[in-house]
Amino acid sequence: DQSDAAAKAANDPQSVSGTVTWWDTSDATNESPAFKELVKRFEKKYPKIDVEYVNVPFDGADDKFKTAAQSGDGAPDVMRADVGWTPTFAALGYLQPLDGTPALDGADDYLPTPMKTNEYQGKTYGVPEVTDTLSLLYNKELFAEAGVQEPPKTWDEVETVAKKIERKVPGTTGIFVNADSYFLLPFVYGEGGDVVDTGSKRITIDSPAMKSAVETSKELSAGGIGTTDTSANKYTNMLDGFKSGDVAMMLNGPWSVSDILTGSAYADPDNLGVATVPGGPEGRGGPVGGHNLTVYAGSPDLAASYLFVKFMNSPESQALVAKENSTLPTRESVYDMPGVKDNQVVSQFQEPMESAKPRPSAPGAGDLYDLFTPFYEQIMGGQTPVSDGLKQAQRKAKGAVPGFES
Amino acid sequence: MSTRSRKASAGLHITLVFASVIAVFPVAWVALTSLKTDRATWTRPEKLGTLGVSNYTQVLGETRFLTWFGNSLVVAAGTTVLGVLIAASAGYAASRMRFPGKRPLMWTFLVTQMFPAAVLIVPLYNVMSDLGLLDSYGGLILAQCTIAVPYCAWMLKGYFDTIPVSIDEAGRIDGLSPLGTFWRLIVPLARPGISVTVFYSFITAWGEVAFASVFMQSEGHYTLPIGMATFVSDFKAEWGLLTAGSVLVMLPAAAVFFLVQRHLVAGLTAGGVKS
Amino acid sequence: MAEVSYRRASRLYPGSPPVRAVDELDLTVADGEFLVLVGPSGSGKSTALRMLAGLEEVDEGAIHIDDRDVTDVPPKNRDIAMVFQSYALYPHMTVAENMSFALKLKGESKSAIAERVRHAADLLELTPYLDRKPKALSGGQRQRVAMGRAIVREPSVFLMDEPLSNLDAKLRIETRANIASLQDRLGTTTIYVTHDQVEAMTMGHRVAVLKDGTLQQCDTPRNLYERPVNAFVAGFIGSPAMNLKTVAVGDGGAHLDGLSVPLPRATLASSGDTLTLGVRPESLRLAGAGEDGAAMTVELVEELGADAYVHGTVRVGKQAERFVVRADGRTPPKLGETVTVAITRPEEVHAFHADTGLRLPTG
Amino acid sequence: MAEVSYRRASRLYPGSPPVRAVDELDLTVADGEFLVLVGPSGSGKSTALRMLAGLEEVDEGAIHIDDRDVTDVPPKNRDIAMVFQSYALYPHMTVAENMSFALKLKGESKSAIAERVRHAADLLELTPYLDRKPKALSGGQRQRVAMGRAIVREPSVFLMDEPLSNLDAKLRIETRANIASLQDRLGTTTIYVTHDQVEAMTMGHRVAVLKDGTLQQCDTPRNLYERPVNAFVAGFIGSPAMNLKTVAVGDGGAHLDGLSVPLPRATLASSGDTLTLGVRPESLRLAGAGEDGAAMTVELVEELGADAYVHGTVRVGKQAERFVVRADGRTPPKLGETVTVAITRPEEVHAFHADTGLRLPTG
Amino acid sequence: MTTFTTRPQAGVAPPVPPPRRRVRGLLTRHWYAWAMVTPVVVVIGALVMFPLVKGIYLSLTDATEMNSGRTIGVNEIPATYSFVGFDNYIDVLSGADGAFYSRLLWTVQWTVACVTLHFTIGLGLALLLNRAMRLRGLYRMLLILPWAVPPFVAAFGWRLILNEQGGVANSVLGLFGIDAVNWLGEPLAAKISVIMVNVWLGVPFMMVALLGGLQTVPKDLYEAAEMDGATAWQQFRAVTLPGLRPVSGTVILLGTIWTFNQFPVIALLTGGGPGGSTNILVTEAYERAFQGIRDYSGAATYGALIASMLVVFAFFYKRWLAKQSEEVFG
Ligand SMILES: Nc1ncnc2c1ncn2[C@@H]1O[C@H](COP(=O)(O)OP(=O)(O)OP(=O)(O)O)[C@@H](O)[C@H]1O
Ligand SMILES: Nc1ncnc2c1ncn2[C@@H]1O[C@H](COP(=O)(O)OP(=O)(O)OP(=O)(O)O)[C@@H](O)[C@H]1O
Ligand SMILES: [Mg+2]
Ligand SMILES: [Mg+2]
Repeated sequence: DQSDAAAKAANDPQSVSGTVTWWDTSDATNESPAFKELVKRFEKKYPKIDVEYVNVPFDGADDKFKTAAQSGDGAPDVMRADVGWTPTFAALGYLQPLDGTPALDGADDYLPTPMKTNEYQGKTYGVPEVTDTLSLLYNKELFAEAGVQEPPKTWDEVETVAKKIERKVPGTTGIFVNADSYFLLPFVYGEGGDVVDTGSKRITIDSPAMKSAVETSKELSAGGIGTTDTSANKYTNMLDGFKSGDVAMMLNGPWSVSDILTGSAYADPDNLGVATVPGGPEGRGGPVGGHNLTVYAGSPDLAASYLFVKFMNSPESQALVAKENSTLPTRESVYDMPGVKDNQVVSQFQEPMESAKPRPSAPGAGDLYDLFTPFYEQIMGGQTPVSDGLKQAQRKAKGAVPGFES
Repeated sequence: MSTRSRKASAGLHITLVFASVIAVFPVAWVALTSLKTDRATWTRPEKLGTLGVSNYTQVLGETRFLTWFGNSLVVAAGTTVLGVLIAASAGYAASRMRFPGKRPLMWTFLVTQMFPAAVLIVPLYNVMSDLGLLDSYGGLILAQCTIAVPYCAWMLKGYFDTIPVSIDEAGRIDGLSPLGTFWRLIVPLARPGISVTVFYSFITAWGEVAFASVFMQSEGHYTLPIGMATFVSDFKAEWGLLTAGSVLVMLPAAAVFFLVQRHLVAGLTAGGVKS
Repeated sequence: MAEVSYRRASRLYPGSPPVRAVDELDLTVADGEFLVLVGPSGSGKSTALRMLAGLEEVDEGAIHIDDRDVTDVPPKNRDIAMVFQSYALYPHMTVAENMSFALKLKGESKSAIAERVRHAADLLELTPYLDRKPKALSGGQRQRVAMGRAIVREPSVFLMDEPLSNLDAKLRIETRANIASLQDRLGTTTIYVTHDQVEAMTMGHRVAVLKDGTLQQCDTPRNLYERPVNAFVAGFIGSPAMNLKTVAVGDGGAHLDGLSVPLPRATLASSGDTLTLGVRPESLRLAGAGEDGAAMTVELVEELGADAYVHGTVRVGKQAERFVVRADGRTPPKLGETVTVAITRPEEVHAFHADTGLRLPTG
Repeated sequence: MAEVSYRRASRLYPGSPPVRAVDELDLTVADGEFLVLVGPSGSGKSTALRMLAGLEEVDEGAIHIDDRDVTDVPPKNRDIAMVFQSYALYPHMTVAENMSFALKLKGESKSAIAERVRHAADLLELTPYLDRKPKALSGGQRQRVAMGRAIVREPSVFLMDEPLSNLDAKLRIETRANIASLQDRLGTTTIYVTHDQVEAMTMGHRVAVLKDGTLQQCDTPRNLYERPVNAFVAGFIGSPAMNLKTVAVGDGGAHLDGLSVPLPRATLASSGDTLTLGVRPESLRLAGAGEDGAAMTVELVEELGADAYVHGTVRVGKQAERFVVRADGRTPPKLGETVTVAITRPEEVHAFHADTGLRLPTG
Repeated sequence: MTTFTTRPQAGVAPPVPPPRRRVRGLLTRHWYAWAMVTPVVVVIGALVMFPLVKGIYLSLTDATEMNSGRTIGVNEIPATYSFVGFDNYIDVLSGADGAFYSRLLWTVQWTVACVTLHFTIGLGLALLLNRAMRLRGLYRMLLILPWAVPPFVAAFGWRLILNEQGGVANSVLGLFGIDAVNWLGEPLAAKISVIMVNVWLGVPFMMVALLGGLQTVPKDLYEAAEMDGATAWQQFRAVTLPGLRPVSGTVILLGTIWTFNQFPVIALLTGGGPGGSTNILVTEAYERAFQGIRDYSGAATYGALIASMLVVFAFFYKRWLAKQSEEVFG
């Protein structure tokens, strides 16, 4: 019986024994070493607990987890879940509420926005492990060449800046608009909208806010200002363009920085400018991303799992990860710790992070992006008028978010 | 018999060279990429950057590539042996015997191929879990067999159909049981067909992703495609590792083909019967 | 070793209508007997053999070997060796392997196998080819391998489906003699299909004649030749075939141009206005000038060395009937010549009912 | 339509050592001639045919059709029809389709094709099977389809490889006659392989005898029978085979138990101490009591109806030699009996050189 | 020993064994065949049949991940979905849920194009490789290579090659003065691209399967056809094609089925894009099965629809084939 697992873990952690299987979805080559190091430390600290570390490819990990979770056989004890997956997992009953367990120790230290992605129907189902958000990344050198001092703060300014750059530095692209709907979110937030309205329980792809957001992004992808790409290579192409200095601005997250710095235009890392995403009439902000640590509700070793989560997300552990991987920690206190504070990526993204918007905690909402992307591509590719595309997407989304009408 | 004219021969070779180039080019491109040690040049066809084998040393030295490779080998070989064996015996029965249930069986093979795997995977997972086959070689081999066997059975039936029945009959008169006939006469005579199905089963199991990714849960049991998928994270692909791994992945497949293609020989049944 | 009996066994090949390839065959082959099966092409000989071998289903009736109902016994448990009409060699095995295969399966010792294969190869003049695959053999060599495969076995029943048809005369005669003496020595019950009249007449203890799947007659060669039960058998046995002509019945006998054949009263009574008269070419001769006989215009002379067969037409009633007459090979008549044909021995004339074809007594 | 000639053509099958299946064959078949090719199994008959058809490479020499060197001409441009020894029917086509295939390729009109197929099917008694696939036919029926496929074509050369070997005697004789008359009517140059002595002797304008790939003799049937160039041909032609015995040469002739054969001086001179004497069974007879002759112990009697062949041993010098004698079929001797064998016509005795086997003059 | 026997006349039939009716159990008669298929039946039956039947059942319900039964550790959450009859099918077939018919059209185009190209190119290469010539082994190895490449690797390779900017394909076109094509970003070009890549991937399989089939065509039939005056093409028609039929019938049938459901290649190469233009029917089943709250019934409905279309196709195809030759399907 595990009903007292929380108490046991809290009161007598050293007596807890068991095996914790952890599915880590981080980048196996670049990020996982830090986590493996933490696992080693955890096992040292709790000799009776074994950790089975499994690196699961991020792509498809949610399916793998859901399939295993529903059968009661083969699911891990602890799962590193994307912030978009967490509410879905929770709604399906796969996750153990962590309220009142050691896993939530020091919960008030977490940044509120990432933390919010763990809440579902009043309970907390995970703790944020790392976070990120979209920001405006720009090439300082090109800005200087075009005589632009400040990164733009609104989409209108983006347009002006981009035009100027394209004119002043022939052959460059002002801004690369990624035709992926996740990258549309800053535009949407700028219009004060979102893909769902949790208040009225409605999917709002066809809302006026979405419409003007899409129109804005489409405008920015026009010749003379910027470009877009609707192929499957869109992300890579955006990044490549930016890395080589052909593209002056793009929206991207902290995960891209290490890659960008290998680019020819960023031999001097200082050339990379990071700013909060530009805003629209209703404000500024990018979507919050990142990953949470969650505990499988069917875990036979809940106590050990709580302790594991607690350990992995302790300020020291987060600091280590942030330092090693240049990812953004989720505990406020960690930002001030040595090695984190002076990490360039962390500090560059701290400001955008502050204005990041939480994603709606409705199960299924996280997948509306995938659903909408094809329509967004059609619109950006000029095959479908904006309002038609939105209407079709809205229709398609019927039933995608349980309890929400479309 | 007139020898082929010079012109026809040249045409033949030109066609084959052209086809070979198309077949090889993308592979060669991947291989070239695997040798590029310069990240910036991976997506720049015109730039070579510096070439080297560091990607390979990294794949082999710093990842669990060899473990995955071993797993894939076990699973692919297991699938090939088990799949071809049971498919061949079913194909033989279907080709040579009349029995109630034959048509439904052949249809079932078809129908199993018609259903999108996505629909089947959750119930299949539950069946595997009930049988205690999750995260085991045996389970994955069985699952892969469900892909390989229907095709192999159909194909082998087709190949067996081309072997004169009177050769079986001679064997039965000489004292062979139906199984003996199958083993000692049909299998040797159907070598071209069996080679094809062996290769098919091997390659299919070798590159299969959907089942392997769901059924194999511990990293030590990953097959190559799954292991290599960890090189690709959400927003960043380790092209160097991926391509180097790919080249390494192709080698055993090519080796298997090299081994079995010798059996793609003509005229095995010539001289046996007059008709 | 084994007595074999077909008990009203039939085989119907599916089709519309189904082909009754073998129709209620009722035939017992005694232990150690050498039975020759003959019949026109497509009469069901191979099918009958294959039924006995267990390769063809028995749709009606049963087949027994030594009083054991083997109708549903698989071939390998029947201890039968068979020479297939289509050879059915194992293409992937050498000649030696083809021949030794059955013995290997029986678990005979290596040396015994080698010895028996060597011996069979000797008998069949296959020794130089033992290491070849079937596809590098000539037609006749393949057929001999098929034969060799059967004779190494020493089974309780031999089934041979035209095993010598592709061999040259010399080899055929030798092999025929070898088979006969082998069968004699081993006492193996044998059913032997052949189209060769000589083989049929010389090899078999009895000869069974099939037609359209039904057994016509099964008797010793001599009886078959001398007392065919019906016109079909009469015409089928003997080469060239018996001259069979439907003739009008007159007083006291049948009449045919210048020839008249006296017939018993009973025969005359049971036949109608006409009956079928049969005379073998060798029972006819070219008569000298002035002798009695039918006038025949020579149309074709087949010279065979010692003999010649003279084909020609004789006026029978209002129509011209073809006849074959055996003549001396050294003095054949010329084409177009008119010769006189006489019956050598009147007692060798056969009579058959014109409609049923059944034999009628001739005296 | 076409004259065919082999010009020292050879075919070597690869192997170690290579098999010289056809060895420097030099043979011309006149336009419209019907040439029968005979020889022991494996002597290269099929290979020779296949070379002419263009299916087998000509490793040495050349092949001409009508003075045109066709050695490298593909089969389809040679206007040759062939009956394969192995039939090679198209398994997926019905009998009718098998037969009409070549005509369709030639672009003949539908009605012409139907007419010719119908006619061929009639000739070969295949009409009831026109809609069947080969696999549902008996062996003989398949062979007839193979035959039919060739004869509908009316090509300039016919090649037939044992086309009748699986037919019953009656059908064979009919078909034989049909082929002969067809060939006669069309005047198509024909090469015909057979193992049937009767076919060889009756059908061919000339008969060519092959042995181990080399041509032994090519002549009219009668000459072949009466004046074989060597002991091989003598033994090969005629059934049962000629009695060939190597005997000691005495003064004035050869001696053999109670028989003595006078021989010309030249012959005696050119042979050594021994020569090979040949007497056909039909040149021997069972002599009455008191007549001169050799004493023979009867070992086997083959009864064929009209005739019987009596096999037995005669003491020749110190050893027993087997002899075959033709006797009357109605009064055959008994097994074990001792009979006296006499030569019917002394002029029919042949002599051959004991070593080279070449013919020596006898009179 | 019997005396000769003629066929008994009616009425005077001698005593014969009573007409045996085959009352043996089916088991004794067919146990061998059944024994030989048992392993397959067990594997397929246990692993596929149950899921398949379950899938068909689910398509008649409104099951989703939310209302299906789940076992979570020791807790069983019972299923709460209900039977809805053919509602799901009506939804889809009425076109109400969006792109069913347009996607069906593209799926058919895709399938026909791919299978046709697979077969013709595969057969062509197999015929070439079936001839005796120098370097045959090498050609075989090279031509087979695409098959040895795991699809995900191949797709990434092709994505590099087909990229609009910096892709080799466009660089090569540039050499010939042809404008760059947006291979993956423009709907029509993307359709051509996925077909091209799928053909590249699939031809070797066809080639090898047909090469295997070619080995079984008896050589003497070619000889007979040559004697009959058939040109190379006519021999191909009259001998090769019918001889290949047992094999080609199967590969075309299975190839069609596979291609119809060949989502992975598309997913890996274009992700179904741009704008969903390369998505085939089965994508829908995947999306429903894997996106968000899994829609089991919706996925199963699509699965069942796809399967039933393929069953219909297979039925007619087999009938057509059977008409061509009875040998193929016994
Ligand atoms: N592919 C081959 N490789 C080697 N030897 C062969 C091959 N085909 C035939 N032979 C040999 O060549 C010789 C001549 O064969 P061929 O088929 O011409 O004989 P044949 O006179 O037709 O005999 P048969 O009367 O038995 O049909 C035979 O000894 C045979 O064994
Ligand atoms: N598979 C089949 N389907 C339908 N009919 C068949 C089949 N096999 C044989 N037959 C028919 O059955 C009859 C008997 O065939 P069988 O092979 O026994 O003849 P056979 O006496 O051996 O003739 P042959 O001397 O020509 O070999 C033939 O008329 C043949 O056409
Ligand atoms: Mg037969
Ligand atoms: Mg031959």
